[in-house]
Amino acid sequence: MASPMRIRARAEGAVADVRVLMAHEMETGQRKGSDGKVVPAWFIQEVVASHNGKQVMVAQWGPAVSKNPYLQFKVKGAKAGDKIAVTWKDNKGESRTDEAAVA
Amino acid sequence: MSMNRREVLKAGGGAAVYTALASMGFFAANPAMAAWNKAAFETKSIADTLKVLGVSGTANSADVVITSPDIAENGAVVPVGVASKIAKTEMIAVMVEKNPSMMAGMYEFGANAEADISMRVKMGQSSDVYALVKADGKFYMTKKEVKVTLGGCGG
Amino acid sequence: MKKVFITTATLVFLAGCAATGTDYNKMTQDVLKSSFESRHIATVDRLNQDALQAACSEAEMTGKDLDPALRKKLEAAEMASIKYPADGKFFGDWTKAEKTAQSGDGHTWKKLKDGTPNGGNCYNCHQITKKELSYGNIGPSLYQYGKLRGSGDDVVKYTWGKLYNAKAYNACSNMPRMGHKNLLTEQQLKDIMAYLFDPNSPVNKD
Amino acid sequence: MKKHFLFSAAVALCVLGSNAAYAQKSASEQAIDKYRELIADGNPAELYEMEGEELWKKKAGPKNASLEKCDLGLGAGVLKGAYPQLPRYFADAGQVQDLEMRLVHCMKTLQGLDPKVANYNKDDHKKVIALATYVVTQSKGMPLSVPQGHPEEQRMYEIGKRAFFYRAGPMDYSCATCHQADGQRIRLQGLPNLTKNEAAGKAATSWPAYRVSNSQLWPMQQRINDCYRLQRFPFPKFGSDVSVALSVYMGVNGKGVPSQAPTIKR
Repeated sequence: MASPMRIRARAEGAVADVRVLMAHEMETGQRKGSDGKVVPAWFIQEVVASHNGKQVMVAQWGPAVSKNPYLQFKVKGAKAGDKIAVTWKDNKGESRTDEAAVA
Repeated sequence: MSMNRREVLKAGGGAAVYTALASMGFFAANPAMAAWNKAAFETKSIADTLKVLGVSGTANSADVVITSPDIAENGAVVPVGVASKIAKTEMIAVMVEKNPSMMAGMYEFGANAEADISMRVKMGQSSDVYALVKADGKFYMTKKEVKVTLGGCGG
Repeated sequence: MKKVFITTATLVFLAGCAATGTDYNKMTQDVLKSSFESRHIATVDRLNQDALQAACSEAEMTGKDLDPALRKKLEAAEMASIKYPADGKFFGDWTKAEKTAQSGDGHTWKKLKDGTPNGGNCYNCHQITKKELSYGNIGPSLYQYGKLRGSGDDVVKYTWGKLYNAKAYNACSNMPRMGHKNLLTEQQLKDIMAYLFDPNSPVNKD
Repeated sequence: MKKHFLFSAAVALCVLGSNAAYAQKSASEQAIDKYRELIADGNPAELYEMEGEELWKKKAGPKNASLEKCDLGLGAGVLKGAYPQLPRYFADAGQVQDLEMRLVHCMKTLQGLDPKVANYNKDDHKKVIALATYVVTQSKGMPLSVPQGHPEEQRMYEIGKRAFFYRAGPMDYSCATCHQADGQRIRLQGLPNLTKNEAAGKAATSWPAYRVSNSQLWPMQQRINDCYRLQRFPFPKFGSDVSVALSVYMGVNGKGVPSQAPTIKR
């Protein structure tokens, strides 16, 4: 099962700054393992962010995103206590959703 | 805890956004299929990528800013931020010219998001990093060189 | 501020000396023996110091210079170890040297893939070419080595000796004894010599 | 608290002011500093910290117990301030233990587990790293104060100092080869002078650190282990006395420096 994300959201005036850390291998599919075989590609392809249930951003990622991805984005009009939710889905169909309150 | 994509879309009331995005050509038209734009992640040159995304021409803009180090100590983690001050920015794409899969990420923004993201990408070698921005139907592009060095000891 | 640091360091050393130093040395030996295990070619006998390693460890820990007579003796022994090329040719192929200079492979816990040569670790400590920005500074810059020094017989012979066994010239040098300890092959040393002296190599040309 | 921060700021200024190498930083070094600044936020170590908290609080093992009663030196279950006072002598174990060893000790005694920690960054060792990350996070900013009251602690310091300067192996390297002078680098990697207070303290409290070069979180023992690999020494076993002795040496040299771990590094 996928590990939880770390989401920190902080209101700075009228905008909330959101920083997300995700636990994921992000295998490119081009690397050889210790057994000499190519490690199959395994990476997050989509990230969806929402604010109080309303989508604010949808991202598509390729295998070039670093392992244990870090993402920062900004949400307009988000106040302290508002809910920021992030969902990722990888190329194996696995997904994970976590939520945090704006501080 | 984990939800599949469709549930999220339902829960978030995002179906309309999704359809809108699909019509923009960034997602596959068939919602039953993965929305991931495979073709855009398989291109081998900037020109090809623009073609796949249906971009006919781009303008330069000082309002698109790439934040990244001039030298990355390690290619496995290169911080790249892109911010667009152009009004009605709908999309930012981050590309690393010399990567085997040059498209690193594409971000679509709703009206309640600022066009300002940061991410971390892998870079196999020193390369130009491109930011492609779509705002009010027009495309803008800018680039910045990032040198990748070998960091520390051998062994 | 600097002064404060020096004082602290001195006190630390004095405290160490005041205690029964020999006992601690013995204890250290015992701790080292119980702490390590052999892996591949890096076997536990590597923990055994030769006379030079022991003398330099002691000098560095106490902050006292080597006794001049001991230094002379140690350096003479190292000098005697230097083997000059049997065919009298000091210079190999400079185009092969960059790879050796970049690489830090070898001599450790894992077997290298067949055909992978040991690396020289040169850039870890030295600036060598203008192009490689990622270089260390523990050793002096070698950029424009031949251009600055010429290629007279003396400097060529000295440079070979320095690569082969740097301790012959400075007993407690930080530089490994590349030839004497079989860290690099004679051919690799020759290639590096060419790199340092050839006017067309990036060391001198760029 | 305020006073404390003012003091560290003053120390930092003095160090910068007296360090000639700083003024001479090349464009490359400055660019690398910028890189480090950019990656400093969003340290994936935080993911391990969350995992470590779960492992700390979750009942496990034949004894079906959590680690919440683990005594890290300040009493059962006391986390805050424990890490900057490690390694220390533990009477119940009869030896000086660092954080990683102590966690294994608690897993054995409290939970009845026999964690397999011989393979660094694999199997159970990963759990130890997650736990260590959780523990160190509770002491961020607290001054390093490795105890020297017990004779065993003093003995480990003396052995650590000798091990630090011990040259051996085919390359004649000791720890001191890289870490006894100011302003030295391997490639572009700055090498802390571990004989000096500020640098030793920072180094002693930097681990676990997330290494971007291999996407692994490394605890102190693994850092020391890799130094020995590069020195071309044989392999230091998990929980080896040499590792603990070097940690004590660094920790005592770095007295008073605020704890930084977990950090992110090249």
